[in-house]
Amino acid sequence: MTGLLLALAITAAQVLLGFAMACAAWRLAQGPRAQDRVLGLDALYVNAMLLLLTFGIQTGRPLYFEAALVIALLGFASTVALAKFLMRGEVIE
Amino acid sequence: MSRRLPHPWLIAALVLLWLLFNQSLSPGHLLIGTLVALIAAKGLSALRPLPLRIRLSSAIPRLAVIVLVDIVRSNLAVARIVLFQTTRPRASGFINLPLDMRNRYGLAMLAIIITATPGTLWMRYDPAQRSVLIHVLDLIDEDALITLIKNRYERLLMDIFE
Amino acid sequence: MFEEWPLFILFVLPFLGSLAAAFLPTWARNAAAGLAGTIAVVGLAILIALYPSLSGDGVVREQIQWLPSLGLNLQIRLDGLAWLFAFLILGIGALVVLYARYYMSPADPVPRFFSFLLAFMGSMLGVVLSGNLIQLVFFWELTSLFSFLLIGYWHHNQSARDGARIALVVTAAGGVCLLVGVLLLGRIVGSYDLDTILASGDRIRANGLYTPALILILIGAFTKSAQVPFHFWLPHAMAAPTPVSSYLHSATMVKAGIFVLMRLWPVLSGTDEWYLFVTTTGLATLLVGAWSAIFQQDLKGLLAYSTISHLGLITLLLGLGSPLALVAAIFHTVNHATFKASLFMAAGIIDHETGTRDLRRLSGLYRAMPITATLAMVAAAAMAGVPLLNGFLSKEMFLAEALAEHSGTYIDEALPYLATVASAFAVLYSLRFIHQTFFGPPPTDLPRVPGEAPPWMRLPVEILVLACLVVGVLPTLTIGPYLATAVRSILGDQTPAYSLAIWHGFNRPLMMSLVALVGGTILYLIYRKPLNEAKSSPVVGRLKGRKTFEAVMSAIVAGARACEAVVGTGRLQAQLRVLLCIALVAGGLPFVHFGYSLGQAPGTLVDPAFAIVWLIGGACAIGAAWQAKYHRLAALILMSGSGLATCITFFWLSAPDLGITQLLVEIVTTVLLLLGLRWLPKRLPEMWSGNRWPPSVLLRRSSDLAIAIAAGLGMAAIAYAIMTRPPPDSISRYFLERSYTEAGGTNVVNVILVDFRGFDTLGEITVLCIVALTVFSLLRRFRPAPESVKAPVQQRVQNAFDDAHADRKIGDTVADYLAIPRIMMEISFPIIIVFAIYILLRGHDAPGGGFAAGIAMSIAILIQYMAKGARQVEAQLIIRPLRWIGIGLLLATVTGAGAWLLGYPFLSSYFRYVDLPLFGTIPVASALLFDIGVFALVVGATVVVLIALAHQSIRVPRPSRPATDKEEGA
Amino acid sequence: MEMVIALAIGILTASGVWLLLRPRTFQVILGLSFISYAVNLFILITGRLRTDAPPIIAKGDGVDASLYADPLPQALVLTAIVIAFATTALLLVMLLISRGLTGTDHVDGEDRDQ
Amino acid sequence: MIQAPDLPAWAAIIVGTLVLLGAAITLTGSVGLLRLGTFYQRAHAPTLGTTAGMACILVASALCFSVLQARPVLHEILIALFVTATTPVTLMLLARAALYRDREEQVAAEAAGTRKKGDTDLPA
Amino acid sequence: MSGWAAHLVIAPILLPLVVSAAMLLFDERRRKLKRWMSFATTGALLAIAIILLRATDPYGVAAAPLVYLLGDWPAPFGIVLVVDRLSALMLLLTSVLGFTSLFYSMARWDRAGPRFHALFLLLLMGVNGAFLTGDIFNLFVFFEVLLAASYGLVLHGSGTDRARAGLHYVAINVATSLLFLIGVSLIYSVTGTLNMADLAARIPLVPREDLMLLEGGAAILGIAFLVKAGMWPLCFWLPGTYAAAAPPVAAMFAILSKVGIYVILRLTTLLFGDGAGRAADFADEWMLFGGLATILYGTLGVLSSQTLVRLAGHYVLISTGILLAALGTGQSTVVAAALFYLVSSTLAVSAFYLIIEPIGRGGEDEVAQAIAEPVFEDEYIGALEEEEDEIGIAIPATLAVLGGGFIFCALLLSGLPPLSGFIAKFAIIDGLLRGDGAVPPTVWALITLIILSGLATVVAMTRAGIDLIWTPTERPQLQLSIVEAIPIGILLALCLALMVQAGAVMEYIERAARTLGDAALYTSAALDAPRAGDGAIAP
Repeated sequence: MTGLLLALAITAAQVLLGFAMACAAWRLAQGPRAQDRVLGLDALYVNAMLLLLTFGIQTGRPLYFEAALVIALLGFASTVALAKFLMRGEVIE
Repeated sequence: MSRRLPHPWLIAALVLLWLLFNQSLSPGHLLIGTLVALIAAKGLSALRPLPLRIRLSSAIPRLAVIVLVDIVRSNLAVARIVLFQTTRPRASGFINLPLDMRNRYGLAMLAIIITATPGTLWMRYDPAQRSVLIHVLDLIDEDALITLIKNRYERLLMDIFE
Repeated sequence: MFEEWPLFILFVLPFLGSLAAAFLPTWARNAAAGLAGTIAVVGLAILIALYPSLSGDGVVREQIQWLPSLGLNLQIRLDGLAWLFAFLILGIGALVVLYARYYMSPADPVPRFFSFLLAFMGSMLGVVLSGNLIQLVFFWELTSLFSFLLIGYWHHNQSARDGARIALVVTAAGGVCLLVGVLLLGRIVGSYDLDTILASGDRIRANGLYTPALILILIGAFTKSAQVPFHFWLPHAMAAPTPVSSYLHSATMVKAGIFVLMRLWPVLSGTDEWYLFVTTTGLATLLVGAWSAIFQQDLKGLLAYSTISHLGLITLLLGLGSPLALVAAIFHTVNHATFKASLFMAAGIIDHETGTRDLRRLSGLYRAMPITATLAMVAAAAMAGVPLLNGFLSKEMFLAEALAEHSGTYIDEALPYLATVASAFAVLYSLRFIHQTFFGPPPTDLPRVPGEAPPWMRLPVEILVLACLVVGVLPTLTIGPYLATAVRSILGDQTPAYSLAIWHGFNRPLMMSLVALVGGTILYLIYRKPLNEAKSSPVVGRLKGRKTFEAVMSAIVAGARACEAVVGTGRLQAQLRVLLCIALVAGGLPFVHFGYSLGQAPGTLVDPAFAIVWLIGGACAIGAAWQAKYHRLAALILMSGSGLATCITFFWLSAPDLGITQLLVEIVTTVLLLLGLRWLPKRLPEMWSGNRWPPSVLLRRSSDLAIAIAAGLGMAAIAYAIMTRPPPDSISRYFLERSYTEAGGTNVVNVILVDFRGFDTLGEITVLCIVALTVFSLLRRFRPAPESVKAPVQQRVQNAFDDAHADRKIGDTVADYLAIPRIMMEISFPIIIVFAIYILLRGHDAPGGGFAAGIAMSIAILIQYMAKGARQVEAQLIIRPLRWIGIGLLLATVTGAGAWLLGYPFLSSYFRYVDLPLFGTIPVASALLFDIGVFALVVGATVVVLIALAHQSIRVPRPSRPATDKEEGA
Repeated sequence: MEMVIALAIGILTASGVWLLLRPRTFQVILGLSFISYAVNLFILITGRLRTDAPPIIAKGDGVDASLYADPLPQALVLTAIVIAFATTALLLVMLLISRGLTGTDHVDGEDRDQ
Repeated sequence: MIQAPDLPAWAAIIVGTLVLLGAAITLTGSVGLLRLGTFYQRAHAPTLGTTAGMACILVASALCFSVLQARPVLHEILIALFVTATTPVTLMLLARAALYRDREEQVAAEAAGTRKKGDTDLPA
Repeated sequence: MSGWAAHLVIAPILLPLVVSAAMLLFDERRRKLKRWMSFATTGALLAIAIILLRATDPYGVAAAPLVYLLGDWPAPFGIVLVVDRLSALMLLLTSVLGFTSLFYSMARWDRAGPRFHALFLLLLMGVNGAFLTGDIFNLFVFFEVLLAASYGLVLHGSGTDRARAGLHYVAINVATSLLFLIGVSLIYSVTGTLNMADLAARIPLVPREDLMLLEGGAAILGIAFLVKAGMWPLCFWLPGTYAAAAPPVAAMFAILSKVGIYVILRLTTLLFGDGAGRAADFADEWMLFGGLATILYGTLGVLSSQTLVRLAGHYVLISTGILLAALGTGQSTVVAAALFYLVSSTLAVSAFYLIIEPIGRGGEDEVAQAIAEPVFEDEYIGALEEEEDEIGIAIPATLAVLGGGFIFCALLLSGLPPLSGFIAKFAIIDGLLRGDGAVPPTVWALITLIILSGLATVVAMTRAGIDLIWTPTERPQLQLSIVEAIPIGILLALCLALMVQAGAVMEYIERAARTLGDAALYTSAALDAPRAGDGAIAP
């Protein structure tokens, strides 16, 4: 019984995170300025990371943790590059 | 910071990192972890980072608790703003925060704290004027906020890093 | 055996001589001429020595194995006809060599001339001595080639170049037709062997392919022997040095066509088609050539057209199809060769001595060069058909044949009259040639003062003219037996009775000859003056072969260009459109044919979160497609959105390795594209506002949209069809079952990558290595567009801001900007290194591996570059990425090759469980070393690519030179 | 679920193809990236849909292959990802060079049409 | 894909609650991304996800795996550390860039005389 | 073949790989060393190819292909390399072109940009791999290797034309590679295997309802190969790209389109050989009509080409068209002839690309400028100057040599006697006409087109040759160095040798065609190859 409840809760959480991603994606697609899009992308990455964590809980496999770790540790690189591009016109000076 | 063992703190942290990655405390991993940490530390020292001194004091746990509490509080505050304040334009705005702290690591820590706390956003640090520009989502009392940050965070951070 | 070796020597000697002459120094003209002459004389001697074995129906053969599987061997076959032609080729060749020795200027590179001449001689011999039709065509084309080189020998003259080109194109085209014709004969008979083909005449004539084969062979023969309407190349070939003309256009090149007609006469003749095509062509050529010759002002031009006319005569005779006509044709071929060769040589002497060949300027040369004049007159008389000369004899035979009944068509009716008219023309132009040149008032205003030619130069003419006389007077004693052998070799038992006597009585042919002689003389007397004014021959002159040829050629080229523009494109978009359409059609047809069907595999339930993820991914994809033109950055960010959705799918579909790798690649790709974005131009505002696109644009876009949708639907449909089917029995079962037991890894994907299919990985990292090298070397010479050379506008604004404030230095803004983030980015460096090593080492057992680790490592470096700028990082970190690449590649390869030492194939992994004191039992696999190689290479390659790009902004471009400006302006 | 993935592949392909046919080099490069996403997914699903069955086996003998997702397509995709990354980098540099030398970012190196 | 790990009831309830809570907080933050008016306001929103939202889910995950593997699984703390350390970097850089871009736009608008009265002044 | 010799099969791939990897460890200054390294490598490759050729063709024995199990995993699970007579022949051809092109490049082209030798060797590696591999996905990988190297080499020497053409080349080939992947994965989705021999065994067992996927995959795969081979209308990139490439590179590229042909030949005979029914006929029809269209297009292109390099590119199309159409007629009598033509035309085109450059050279020299004129200040140019004129003695009678070479090429390309081009075309037409039944109209069309294309080549080559060589101009004296002359001479001499030794060569090629036609031989050799050990070394 609790197993089913847990399953439902996780699924519901995934749906919520999915909506969160959708919000971020909306910002990403809509703009209006480039910085909004970058912000959207950053949020999208974070939400995706959380989604992957819930996958991990759901399956009981630690594999998804690695994926989340990658996003957490390295995901900021692309956002940094984008921000720097906006500020300086190029990524590496 | 001897030549033989640069950044002992760092190496210890990296070994810990390795062990956490591998979720193991086996002596083998300890060995490999040390090796890896040495390599990584060598990489860092090639970048010639600023020297880091951390004063171990009670400031660290205090700061941690304060920050945690503040984060939870401001989470709630921001959630409320997002969910319930629909139409009224919020009184958000910029404040200029003069700082006494000069240590870069301290500043970085402060930046993390301020940014990680929902509702405040670290925007620009001006070393010449020694001030930082902060955007605040729900700006009610500018001076109160400045004193709050200076008292609650900056002082503790200065304890730790300077 | 005795008879065969000489034949082979005869066959190869000219080619060897040609090769030898080609290597003689330019000044060695005596040596070259001597060599050529010796070869011709030796060949002649061999030929004469072989003659006895031809008596009766004798044929000498020699065969050398060459390409037996295709029925092609080097078959040398000497029979009477071949002997006669070979005699002409070698005999006149020897004389031409002698003549050329004195004719050619010492300033010319004469050895080359003789080299070509010898090669040509060899090719001609090859044609006549071929015992195999393909071989015949082979040498036939060689004659075209060498005649091209000979005609174009003075290639500094425009006319020589044009003449050579026309001759080559026409004769080579004809040769190709001949080849196809011969191939058809080969298909009918089943062999290309001449004897076999000659024996299957009836079979060939009865076959449905006979007519096409006949037409093709005739085209070949006619182009070579300058028959109407292909005759125009011959006059233009007169730009060649005169020895060439006298050789090629009297005895050899043009006679090759005649030779083929004679050779295949037993097989092809005797049908209505043969009669119709050959007779008509011959007749037309006879008349057109004679008529045109009358109006020529150039000595060699006159001779050229007369040659055409005589070739027409021979063709006509061959076309009549009767054995007697064949005899006449062979006889006339020999006669024509002798008198025409001598006439060309005489014309050459005149040209040589006076400096001009213009009939209008020449006059009264008899006084200056009496011997030459006499010789020329005798030869011209032979050409005109004056009795007691060889030309008369064969012409009488021709006239007799013209009178005989052949087919009962109108051609038969008209032939006697037309033959007489043509003969009269021949008299007319011969007379004009002689009279204008040698008689009349002394010449004035010639480029040179004329005198008698050196005796050695005259000698060949003398010999030939003597031959004309002797044959003319004593035909049966001289040419008779040889002619008989030649005729017998073609006709065999059907050889008719004929007589070579000078006097056959006062019969109709003689009457016709007399009419022609008298008529021609009278005509000359009447029209002497107006002929000198003629610019071109009336009526026929309108048919300007050369102009038509050039027009046809340029029409072909223009047509080709136009067609190419229609069926081809140089534009990338069009090419991609075509590619996609074809792929769609090709991929779609099987579905149309077999019907689209779904499988019965049970489906999986829709996961709502996953559906939302793809809602986002799809929206991002469409958004990116929409935005990419004007909002590149937006499109790039949107692409990352889709990429993220793809990564999540990988995780969700049980492919964690892929997910991690794709995530990392995603990050690097984004940075990479951003690095490139800096060098792209600012987007211009949209040209067509709103929805009012021009129709062409609308059409293009809607067709692109249709292709895109079709491709999308197609892929979706195929993917769906696959997913609904149960999986086949795949080889991957093996991998799963052996992965741990035989390769020591639990992450099967990684084991496949580094062990089962490690070779793929080796190739893949090689690709990465190549790309890195390419990028590195390309960017070494990167020349940015002028407007991108300056720093980006942001930097200029910010630097200006710093400059404007007294308390700031330039660069302070960026320093402040990065001051705090830099701390965190620096700290991340060792952490990411640890992480990279972690995923490298555990790759064999869990998701990760060399590639992912390498990318992670390069991201660590990349972050430092972003935090500090290239200069500062490179002052601190010494990264030699190319060396990393090399070491990585070597490590991977050497690990693979290590298996050789144990006698195993490349990449066999060494793997063992080892007990180590601190670690317990762990698997030690050589695959790990391989993976480390991959890691090193990936780090190196990624860093090279990123850093090479990043370096572009810190390089200082040179001021561009004026030349480059021009280049860019164009 | 199959339908979702099929549609995802379809949309990625369609967007990619549309971009591939555009006249600007940057669009082409994005288009190729999109198509390679689609192709990577496509290769993956040739091993059929398997959720929660990553091909990471337990140590020891007696592996039941039916419990795991097909590892081979995954390995192929990994190779394909690497190669796609490499070619993207190369194409990018190529387009920069072309842009620098011809002065335009049109795929044909000259602005024939807008 | 309805499935769940086999957890004891107490753990299941805690994990389920935490996961739901975390997801809800994250969603709230992302909704903020949609609803807030200016870029600077929106920049605050995702921090909900990177702090409380993430924390809840990480705790849930740690608990879940600790129970499953019957030993303390702590490596989730790494994610928390990394995210906390890297999010400020991106936000700082991005916010500063936005500030610059907005300033430039404002300058341009002032030059063109199209600047509206209501716009707030940005710090120099 | 046993012991160490057994590993020779993989040497054509590994040797260039290792040498080029080693070259990366030296920097640009060690140019002379790199030169010798790559020269020795190409020489060694030539020797290996000859040994392999002999090994696959023992006297009087119906030789099974040599099989090399990579990683000692049995087929169809691991990757196998398979050398039969055809692949050995292609290897030899590649090595010859590699040797001569590299030789030629040492005149000066290897200095026109950095890292030439490494890229060149890696190109050889890719081509050799494509000829050797017996695994369809591994084939993809080697295609990528050779393509990646060719991308770099196309732009070697830089310049606007190269950039423009290179961009098209890359874009189209990247798109094609994606098609390749789709095709491979479709085939895998139905058969569950990637090994070519295993595919041949499994394809007859594919249920009818899956045939749409299989054939769709095969068709898409075919398109990918046809793009590489250059079939109309997928070929528009080819002339421009080859024209833009530096001469030694273009000369090496002559083999690239033949890789496409080779793969098509290999896969159609293996997978869709006898008994495959509809699919085979279907493929044949596409190839036949596509080939005819390609010949036609190439002919138009040859006629309308303004420059010799473009002419050569269009000639490549003609040769592709002839090969495709000849193979597409499905007549077994023509396969050997087509292979002979493949060899001859490849050598000829390669020689032609090499000779075009010295003929057209003169006046403004873009490359020389590129060498002398670095774009950026920070470029290192020292190495380029130190050994100027080290090799490259001009040879006398340049005009005669060039003219002679040009004529040789013209004869080869147009298929006129006395060189191998004639034999090749004759053999094809003869093979086409050899059948017993009535000759179908398509075959007549093919014969006509072969003839017409030859004529068009004559016309165009005559025009161009006369203009370039015979017409006096103001430009400086033509120059040709020994280093340039020798490779051209080697290639032309080989064509001459092909003619003189046509019998022996043809016999070999016929044996190669027979082994090619015997799919069962290939399949059993590949699938039953013994492993070196009983599994990996046991623990």
